[in-house]
Amino acid sequence: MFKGILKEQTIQVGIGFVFIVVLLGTFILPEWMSNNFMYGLSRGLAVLGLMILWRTNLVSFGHALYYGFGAYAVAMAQKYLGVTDVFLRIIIAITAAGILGFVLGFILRRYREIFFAMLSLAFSMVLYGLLAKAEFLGSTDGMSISPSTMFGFELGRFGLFYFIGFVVILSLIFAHAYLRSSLGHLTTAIMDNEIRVEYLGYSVEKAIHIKYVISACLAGGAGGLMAAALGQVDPDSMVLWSVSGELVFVTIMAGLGNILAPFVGAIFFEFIRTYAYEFAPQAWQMIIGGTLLAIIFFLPGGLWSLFQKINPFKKEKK
Amino acid sequence: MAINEILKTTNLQKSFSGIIAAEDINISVKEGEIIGIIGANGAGKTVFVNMITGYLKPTSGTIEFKGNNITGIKPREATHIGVCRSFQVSQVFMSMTVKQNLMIAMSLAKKSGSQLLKPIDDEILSKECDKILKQYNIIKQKDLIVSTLSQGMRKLLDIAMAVVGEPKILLLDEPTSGVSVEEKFGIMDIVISALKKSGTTVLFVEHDMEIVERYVDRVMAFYQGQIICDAPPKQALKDKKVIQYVLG
Amino acid sequence: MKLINLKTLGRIAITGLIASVLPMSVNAKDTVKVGVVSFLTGPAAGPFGTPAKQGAEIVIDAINSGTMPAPYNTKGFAGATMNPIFSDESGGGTKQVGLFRDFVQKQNVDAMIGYISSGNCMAIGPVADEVKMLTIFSTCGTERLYEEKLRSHVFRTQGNAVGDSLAAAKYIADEYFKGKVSTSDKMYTGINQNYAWGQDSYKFFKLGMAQYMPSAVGSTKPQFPKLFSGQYGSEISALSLDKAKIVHTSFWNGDFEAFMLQALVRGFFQKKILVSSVGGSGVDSLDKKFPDGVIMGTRGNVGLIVRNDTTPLNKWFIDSYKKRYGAYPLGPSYQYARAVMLYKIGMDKAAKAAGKFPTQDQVIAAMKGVTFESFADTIEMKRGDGHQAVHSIAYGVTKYNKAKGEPGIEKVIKYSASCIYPPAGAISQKWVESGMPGRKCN
Amino acid sequence: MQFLITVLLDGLIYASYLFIVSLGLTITFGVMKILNVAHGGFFAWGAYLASISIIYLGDNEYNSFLYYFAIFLSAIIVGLFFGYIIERFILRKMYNEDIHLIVLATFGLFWILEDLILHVFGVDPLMPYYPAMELGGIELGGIFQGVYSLTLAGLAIIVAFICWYFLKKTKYGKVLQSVIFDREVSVSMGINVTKVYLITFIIGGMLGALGGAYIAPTISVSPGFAIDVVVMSFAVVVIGGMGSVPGALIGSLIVGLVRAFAVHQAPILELFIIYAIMAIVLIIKPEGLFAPPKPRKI
Repeated sequence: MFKGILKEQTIQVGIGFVFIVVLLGTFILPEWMSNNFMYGLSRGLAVLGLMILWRTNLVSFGHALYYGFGAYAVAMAQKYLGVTDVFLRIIIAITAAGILGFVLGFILRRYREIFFAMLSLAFSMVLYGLLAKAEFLGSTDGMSISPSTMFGFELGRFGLFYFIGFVVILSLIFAHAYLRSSLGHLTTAIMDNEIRVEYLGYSVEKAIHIKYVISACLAGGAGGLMAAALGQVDPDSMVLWSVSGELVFVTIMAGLGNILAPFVGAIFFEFIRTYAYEFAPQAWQMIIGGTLLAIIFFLPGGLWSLFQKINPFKKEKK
Repeated sequence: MAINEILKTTNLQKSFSGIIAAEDINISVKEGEIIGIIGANGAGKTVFVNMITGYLKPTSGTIEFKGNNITGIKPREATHIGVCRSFQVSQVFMSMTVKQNLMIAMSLAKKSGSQLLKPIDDEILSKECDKILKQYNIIKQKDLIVSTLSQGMRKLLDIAMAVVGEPKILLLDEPTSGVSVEEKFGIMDIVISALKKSGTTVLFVEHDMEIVERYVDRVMAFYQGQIICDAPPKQALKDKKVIQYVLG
Repeated sequence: MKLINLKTLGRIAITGLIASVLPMSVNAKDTVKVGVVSFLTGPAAGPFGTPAKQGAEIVIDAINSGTMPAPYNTKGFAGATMNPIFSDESGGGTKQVGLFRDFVQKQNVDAMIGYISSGNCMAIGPVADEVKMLTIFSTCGTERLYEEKLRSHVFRTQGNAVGDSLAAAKYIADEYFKGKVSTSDKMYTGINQNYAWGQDSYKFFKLGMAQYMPSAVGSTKPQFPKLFSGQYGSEISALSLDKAKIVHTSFWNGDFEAFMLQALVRGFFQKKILVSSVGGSGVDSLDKKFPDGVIMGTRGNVGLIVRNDTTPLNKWFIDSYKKRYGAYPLGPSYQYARAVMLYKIGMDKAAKAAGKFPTQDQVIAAMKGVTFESFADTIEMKRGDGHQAVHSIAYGVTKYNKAKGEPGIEKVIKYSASCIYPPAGAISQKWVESGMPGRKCN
Repeated sequence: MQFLITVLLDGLIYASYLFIVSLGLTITFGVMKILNVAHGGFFAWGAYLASISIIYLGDNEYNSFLYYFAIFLSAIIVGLFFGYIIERFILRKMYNEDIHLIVLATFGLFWILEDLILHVFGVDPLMPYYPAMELGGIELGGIFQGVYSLTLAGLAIIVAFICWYFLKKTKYGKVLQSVIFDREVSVSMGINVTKVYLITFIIGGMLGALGGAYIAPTISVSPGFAIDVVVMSFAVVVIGGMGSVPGALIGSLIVGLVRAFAVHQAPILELFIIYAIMAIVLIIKPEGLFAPPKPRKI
């Protein structure tokens, strides 16, 4: 599955990108900027998950379910088991989201289009309803996450940043291996023609289920990393429907063209948000909303399509 | 069960909210036979193909494949046991290239799942794929997006994708419709010779009687959901009812 | 490139780095940059965030110009002028944590002051310690902040919810329960916002009632609507159906006014006795419509309850506030002003001890455990290892003052800090459950 | 008994309010196949415009009849103004786009409408309680209910009736139904679908704004309060069947009653249960309980 993957240009560019971001963030740029990079890389994972789903024309308006579930899994593991190790945290977040995705996948894999979007929304709001009201889950306050450790030592902000970079690289490799495989292409095929896929002897639902679980794992990992990076989880900024909407927005803004796009888009989003919030605290939603409309109307391929125009590595198609 | 019998239907019937689309269909097909299915539009040919391949569930009656009851199985189960099909309107993956289409079909045809995890441009499979593309004479178009191809090319690709699954029985729904007259025999020569080599049983729906005469061992003529004639081509094409309801 | 060039480059870079880092901690400063966070948008802005900001502004301006009455009549904070940056607290804990980090790392503030919501305090507290930023919480009330963990860089000039709730329970026992016998009169329920503040407030009210009025019974169905939900039709119905006559609430912000109005329409106050621990700030906005007979606290000697107090500092505050903003200062105005005052005390004291402009650690050391005169009471930073304030808390009953044409309060009882807060080091819940040993009530 | 009456009344009041809000949403979806997140923006704008009008009228002690006039006028103005701008200049250019993109665009519009409120109406909560205060309370089943809130049920019935009459008995209603049933065929029949879309969107917006305007006197109108309304009305519409008017009615009743019951019996489940029902309906009957008929396309 991973044979020769490191030789692929997408992966080389991706690893280079992450290295540059991490180096910029830890050595050169001021800390607040590095925070934006860190959040961007983390959130980018969830966006990558959405992008993978979108390639089958499935758009989840409830992906914050997994994002929040991963984040809360980290919070719960800390509260009840005292887990602060960053490796365990990410594994817990991914596993928890993956299991949830696996279970819900049995239902969701039968749905398409607006029904898929709505059912995802409903599931995410069910979780929101629980978290916001249940005191032992922190209700609307959420919970704070203590700084991460690694093998018992405090990791620190930079350490966490490296770790996030590491996770992102692994995810890039995995996502690319998946998307370049026949199984990955199968989902494009499903978007084109479900009947034919069935007649080729493969279960469409199974292919979607696999994809859904991958997507859930990525979103869960994003939530876990975000929880560790922010030091706080709460339902309004992790699980509410508008968070899902934001994720979908970043996906569109980034463009579906390349697995690196989600990370570029997510980092870009963090910066718009920080600046909009600083310079126009009462208009930042308007700025984001306006950006969204502008992208839809004037840059349908997303930010990535800008890169493609100037991309020196662009592959020539015969 | 007759010797070598691969497909058998008994009193197969299908109705859509009261309207009967097929009834009393009783056929028996031997291994390796090549059968032409003829009939006017709406005679029930496609409904019949759809029932055999699991796209439609019969209202009543049974379908047996190699003695096993396969009535109402799902399309992908049909494919698994070796009942494959092509389509009247080619069902291919429009936004992908010709080669990717076939590569997906070939990866799925491999019995071990590991091929699915390999890159779609996997080297070993790629060579095999080129061979088949060459065989079907669409090698030049291999990197074109399918939606830019002509109907005839899509048709060939559609059939190729069904054939790589190495079916025991293959149902072709109007393999030459939309194909230019010059291409028709070329396509059929390619397809039938390949299938004959592998001993595949073929049922194909066809309007062109020249093709029927040239390639089939037996003809089944449909009229108003029923089989009105089941005989070798020479005999069938002279049948009164066939002339009146199908050819006339 | 030649090696020598690289070396030179490196040297320049290192020199620059040192130059840019060193002066910050050594030189005296003309200004201190402080982030002041309160609700500037949303339901909590009008009745809480805005008065809070205004209270802070008055005190900051007065200290900057040296015009505040004694003992705050010296100019500046360790001589430096405060440059406040006001910021919005809405959006939830996660967003606030992000903004807090921005304040520290991007704006390079010297201290952070404010935070109204307990949820935000719980989120910010650990981060403030992590990034080592002196933070003075002014308003939020959850006792978990210090009982979960001691905080090295976080101070709070406001007593926690324990005192508010215990004082409410004691007030009911002292005033309301005199001569009451029927069961429903002795039953109580509550409507509180479903987050740290509301949950803790009701928990300690219940614990307090069990201690002061063992015969009183708590309802099985207290209501916990979401913060800022603003619509309480079903909740009011549920409370109305409940036999309990006493209804405890720790509602604050727009939620309180919304609840009061919706309850008023439905004749709620003819049948129920409302006990409100923070409602003081909502009385003015409802003015004449505010019902009489609501048992009301203001979380200390601030706002409504000390309107007629004539200590010089309080009189100055009310006068200058009215002059500048045309209204009485509310509870949050006092609370934010108090937080600013503690910062001044800490800065001045540390500067004196060090003989130069103090470092953050020196300020923290100076602030730890101090006792200072606030407007109408004394604040003692005596809990949470000298980081958490205790003070007296007063309750009264609302009664419209027809003569003056403004809301008023009567039958005020003040409970001293030693009566309503656990001793230093004790865990509140255990302390109350074990009968509040060692408490001294006046 | 008392308990039952109270839960029923609470549920009905809440359901009436939900019905008015979600009716606009379901009509927009039925006709235009657009899930309009910006519906929440209409709701908020209606509430704000009505609030400042009512507060102005109340502070200056005008005739109380004018309150109701202000409420309806606010709804009409908001619906017309934003409905026209949004449909004409944004959505009309997108009808051929992917359905998800359209949802996303309305999401962006929602954000914009939300922030516009801050700039036009300020950040403080508004409490236009005059009409509710004036009508007072009435004892029903042993407890006081606000009379104004009860009139919500009346309004819901009137709105439902008008809607039914319009769809079933008028020529324009038949045109609308044919567009709902099959857009392409309607075009070929010479129906001006562009115009139908514009009018539908405006009416949908007015209904959303009416929901906000009418509920305003009983709540605290503050920035961001529409965010819960959006997803709640989504739930109603999905439960009832997207695009179905009777569905919106049933959906609101289910959500209203269940929520009221939860608040009384198990407050912790209040939010959870609404979305759980939404999920269950989607699982069992994805088209909703009252799915509008679909043309058979082959």
